[in-house]
Amino acid sequence: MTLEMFLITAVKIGLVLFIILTAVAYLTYMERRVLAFIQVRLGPNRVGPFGLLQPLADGIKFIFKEDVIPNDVTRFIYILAPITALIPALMTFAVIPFGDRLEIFGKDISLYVTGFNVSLLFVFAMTSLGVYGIVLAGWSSNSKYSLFGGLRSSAQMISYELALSLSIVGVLIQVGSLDLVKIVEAQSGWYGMQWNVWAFQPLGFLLFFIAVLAETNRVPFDLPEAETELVGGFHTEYSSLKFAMFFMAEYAAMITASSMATVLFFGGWNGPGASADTWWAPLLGLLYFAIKVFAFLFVYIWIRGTLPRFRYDQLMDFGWKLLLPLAIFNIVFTATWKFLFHYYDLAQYLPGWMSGK
Amino acid sequence: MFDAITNYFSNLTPEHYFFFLFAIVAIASALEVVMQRSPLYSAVALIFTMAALAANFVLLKAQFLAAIQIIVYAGAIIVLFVFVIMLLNVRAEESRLDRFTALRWIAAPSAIVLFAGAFAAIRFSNLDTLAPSPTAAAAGTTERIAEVMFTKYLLPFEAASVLIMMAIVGALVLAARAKEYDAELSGIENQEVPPKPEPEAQPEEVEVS
Amino acid sequence: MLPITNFILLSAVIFTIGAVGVFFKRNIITILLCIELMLNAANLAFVAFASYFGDTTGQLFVFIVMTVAAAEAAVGLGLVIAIFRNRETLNVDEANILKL
Amino acid sequence: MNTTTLLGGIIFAPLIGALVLGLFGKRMNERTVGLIASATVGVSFVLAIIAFTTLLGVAPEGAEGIRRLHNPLFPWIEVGSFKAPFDLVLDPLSALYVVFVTGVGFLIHIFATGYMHGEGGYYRFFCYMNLFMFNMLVLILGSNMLVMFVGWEGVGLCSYLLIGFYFQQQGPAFPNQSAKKAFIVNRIGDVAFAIAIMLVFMKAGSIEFAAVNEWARSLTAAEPMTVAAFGLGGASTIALLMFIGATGKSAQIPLFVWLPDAMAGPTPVSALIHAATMVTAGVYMVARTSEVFVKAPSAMFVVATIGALTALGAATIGLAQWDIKKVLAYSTVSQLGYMFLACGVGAFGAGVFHVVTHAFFKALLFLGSGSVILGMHHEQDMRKMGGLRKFMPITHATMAVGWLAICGFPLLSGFFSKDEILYQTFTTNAFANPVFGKIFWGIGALTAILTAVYMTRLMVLTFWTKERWHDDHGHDHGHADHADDGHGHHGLAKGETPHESPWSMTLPLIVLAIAAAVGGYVGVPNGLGHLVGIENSNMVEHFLEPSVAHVGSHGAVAGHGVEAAAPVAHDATLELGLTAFSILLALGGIGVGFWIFRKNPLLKLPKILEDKWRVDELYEATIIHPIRKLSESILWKAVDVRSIDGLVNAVADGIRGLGGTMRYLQSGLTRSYVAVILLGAACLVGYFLVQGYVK
Repeated sequence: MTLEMFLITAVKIGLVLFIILTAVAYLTYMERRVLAFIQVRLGPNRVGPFGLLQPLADGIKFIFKEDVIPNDVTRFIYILAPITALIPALMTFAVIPFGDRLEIFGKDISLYVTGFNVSLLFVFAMTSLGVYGIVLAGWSSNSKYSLFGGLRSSAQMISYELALSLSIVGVLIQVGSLDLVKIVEAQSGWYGMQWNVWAFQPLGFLLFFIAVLAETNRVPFDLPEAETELVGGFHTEYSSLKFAMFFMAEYAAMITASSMATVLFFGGWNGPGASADTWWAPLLGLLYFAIKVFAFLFVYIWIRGTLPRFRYDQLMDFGWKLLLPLAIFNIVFTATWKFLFHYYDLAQYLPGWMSGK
Repeated sequence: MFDAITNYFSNLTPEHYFFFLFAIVAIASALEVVMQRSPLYSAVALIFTMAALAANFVLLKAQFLAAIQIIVYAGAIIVLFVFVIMLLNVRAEESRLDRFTALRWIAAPSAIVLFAGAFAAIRFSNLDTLAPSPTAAAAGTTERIAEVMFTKYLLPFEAASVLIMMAIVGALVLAARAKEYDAELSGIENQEVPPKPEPEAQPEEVEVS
Repeated sequence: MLPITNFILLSAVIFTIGAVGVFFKRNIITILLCIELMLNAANLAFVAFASYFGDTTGQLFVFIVMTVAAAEAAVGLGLVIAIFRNRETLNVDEANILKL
Repeated sequence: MNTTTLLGGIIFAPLIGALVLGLFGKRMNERTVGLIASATVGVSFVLAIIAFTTLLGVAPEGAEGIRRLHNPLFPWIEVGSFKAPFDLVLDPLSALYVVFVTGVGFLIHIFATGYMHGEGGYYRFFCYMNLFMFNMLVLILGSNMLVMFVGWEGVGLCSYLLIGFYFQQQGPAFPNQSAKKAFIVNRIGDVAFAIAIMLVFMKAGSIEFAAVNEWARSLTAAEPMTVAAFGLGGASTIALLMFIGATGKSAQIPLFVWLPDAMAGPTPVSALIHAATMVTAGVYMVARTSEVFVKAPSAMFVVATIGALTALGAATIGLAQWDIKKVLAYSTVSQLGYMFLACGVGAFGAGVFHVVTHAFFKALLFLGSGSVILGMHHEQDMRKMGGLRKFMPITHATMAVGWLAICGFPLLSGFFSKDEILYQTFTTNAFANPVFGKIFWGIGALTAILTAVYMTRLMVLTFWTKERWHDDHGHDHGHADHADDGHGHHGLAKGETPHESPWSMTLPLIVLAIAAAVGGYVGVPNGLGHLVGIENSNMVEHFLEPSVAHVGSHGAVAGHGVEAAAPVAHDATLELGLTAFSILLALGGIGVGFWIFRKNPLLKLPKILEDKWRVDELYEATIIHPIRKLSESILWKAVDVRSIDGLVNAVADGIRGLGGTMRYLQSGLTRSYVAVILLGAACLVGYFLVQGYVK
């Protein structure tokens, strides 16, 4: 590892963190504005032009509020919890491929922090750690609302993590790699017809998206923080910067989920002209990636503005009795499909764009 | 003396530093697992042990297992523990008098003998001369593990899946039986089932304003 | 390059800590956690040997061990809940009658 | 080896049909069920035709010059040197079988859509039928004995399910009893077959048919033709064991008793399984491993003897039966005897050819009888039929073709195959003494006359004499004796007349009638062909030549197939003379049948014939009853209760006693257990350390 590589990586880490944190901040703004639009309100529009400086104001408020630590909390874990929530959420961005390789000053620089052959598993490992933040917060607060929020959260996340993992197995069978970069590269060509969502994982995508909604605790699966039932759920006792960390973790998780949906099902940075042999093509790819992620984030907010919350037993039934069997069916279906192609080589009878040859 | 130490440190590669870092984290958190009185602290400490071991797996070029280690152990098993701890709301170990102090006099020496034996076995072995295999990275890929798992070790794999199945059934039975036992403990099953009481007259609806 | 003894020694240390924990702790949950610790120590040894011999078999064993650990956690915690419901305690010394 | 994926398609099409019908059939209407069932078999048939034509274009390979298509599916069982891959192989023998099985099966499926109309469990019936087709095709196409065994057991299972299709009926001779009987009798044969497979693996080192035949060919000389040859564990023993398996599946003496009872199933089942396809599996197996049989003349003699006796015995029983399906059932047994006779004298090609022609005309006759039964509102007693020609013209015409074919009427299919068998039997030199061949020929000729007589009787009673539908006669035999098709009411009510069946039933009849009429022209005996100026007119045998062994009239005893493949001069005069004689036999038999039954249709024949030579009673007295007594008095009361239970109880008591003392170790204190474990571990480590130090 030369010093140069070290520096480049450090700059990339800094840049990604900066962009993500900014994106998180403006995601809150976007959520409030879009929700307001859906509910025929105005939303924040006073601070700066169109209220664009609102996130900044929120940030300043969070930092300077009094940091209250209740008396009966388990102190160490109480402080540890928000950190545990935020760090894994940010760490996932280490492997998400935002774009292709770019040539700057004669150097070949990849538009992602790092990539290795099991990067998809890394993302899953990190997201699976995210539950601890919530669980520990719920337990250490020594408050029944927090405890219930934490309990619900752990049960919900364990349940939906199965469906989540199984829903992407179809993609893995098709692509044959756990490397996110390879998964994106496998979806290039044929003007988007090679995106996994059409070819042939529509069910997988649907399951993935629903499971991801549950994993990020978003409406209609936001039971861990159901404010009408549990005051605020696991973060009832948190305030100031610690609360902000939970907030950031949740929104970072949303961006992660949207990025993963883009990478796994919607071709990542692929798009018209993004694979051209020009210097700006990777930047165009970056733009496509951003647009796709943005679209998913919009859908998130849209769903929040539209759907009511599940009941707890409905949530469990839905996860175990519908999503899981469907995900298994999807795997069997994909495996059979792949086997038939492999064994009988059905592909030779199909037009080229369908077989990907 | 001083030269020996500088020599030693100058021979160290980044791998050494990473190993020592993670080894210290692993041992410290493992000690923490044992020494904490509260099960939740133990569980949290265990997560750190797992993470440190996963890092060691990466040093050993077993990236797939490292990821699986985090997903399965940290992401599923320990979560289950934490969930149960929360469900039962266990705070700290009761500090009641230990009734079986005598047992310590057997176990403590045994543990020391155990470790001493293991240490001696490692010390007197010729493991030090074992050179790292050049194919280590190839042996740890997902493809290779899958290939071995679904061909040569298909039977153990199937046996493991049967084991998981039995565990599921066992856990279900335990959970379902709990009610029955409750009933048994409260002596309901030995009694005649009392006739259902006539539904009492509903109290008048109270006006809620 | 690191000699393999480093990893094996680390494994032995963690294993001993786990074994001691299984014996000295009285809380069933902690005991289960200590068992996980021992299993993990074994895993480390497996992976170390697999890596130094360039053989995948050791890694596969780790996989199986994880399966066993998962099964053990499921059944063990089911038992914990059952014991707690009937005994109101998690002390192993209290749970000394076969009949719950 | 030519690899293809066609064969997989052939077997899986009906399997998919069976799965779909089994899982979702309950919610489908009859049309859909019938369509799926017939279409999947139709697909198989088309694929079989394609595979057949592909096979013709394949270059012969190996020393034997066998054309083969190979379709490996998956490795199945591999233990040490024992390998049983789930592979499919198409060679001339299996190609012929596949084509006629799928073809006849397809027609019968279509027939059944009409016949089973309105029955409960319609989808269940077709699910079983498709499953049967799958298993039969696995049996035929399997490349090794174990895969064949899978199909073998599979068809047995489907046969059981279908015989017992009307399982709701209760009684001593009702479908579920018949089904059990078929299943159990077949098991006896299957055990022998399984032992044969093991023995083959021991001797030949492989259970692939190609390898087994290779091994048999490599045996230098045939084993001597003595009884002692069976005890040697060589070719004779293997051949005999396999033949026992075949007697079970193909209803030969002594295991033939299940087939007539199997008529309790619906008629299409009788046509498909118990006449055309499954029961010929035994012949198929013998032909498949013919090289082994060729090396075991004593086993060949047993095969020929059993075949001839079965043919004759069943024909005599068939003379006296009243139930139309029973007559056909005994006729089937008799014809199967013919096929085994052919195999026994070394004319495997002729035997297989007879299987094919028999499949056509017997399926036709059974379907025709089904049509009659349906037209008579589920009446099977011929005493209550008669004069049906007017009411069921198509059925009558097609059945007449089948009748003439089975009688061996000149220029119809049965004539060619039967004539070939008789000729080959007469001239065989498979046995040390040529007199045996002449004796077998005599039995065969007698059977041919009897066949013509009882088939004529069937036609006369059913179609030509005066109407007897409303006669009270014939009820004296009671209902229990006669398996009806699951309807409380059967027979025609007063004033009703029989009616012709719908097109879905008559169409298969017509197609089969054409096949039964002209199907024989692919195998015109060489002598006759020579007469009209065509050389080597026996195309079937020529086609099969590489894949079955040759002995008897074509070559020296135990001659290699290669040698036999060379053209052999025929004794044309002898062959034509025998042909003329068999024409005489057929016409004579038909004439006798007319002469006797025209005037006196309800003529009573000796009671012992009507009672099927009392074989069932004999088995009851000599085998079943003693076994039952033995089980009760010795196995149950002495062995089970006294010895086994006593032993088990003693063990239990001992353990209880031991546990009583040992339980004091179980303190229930988890940590004391842990301490003991830890101590044990420490001791182990210490032991190994000390041991290492000592070294």
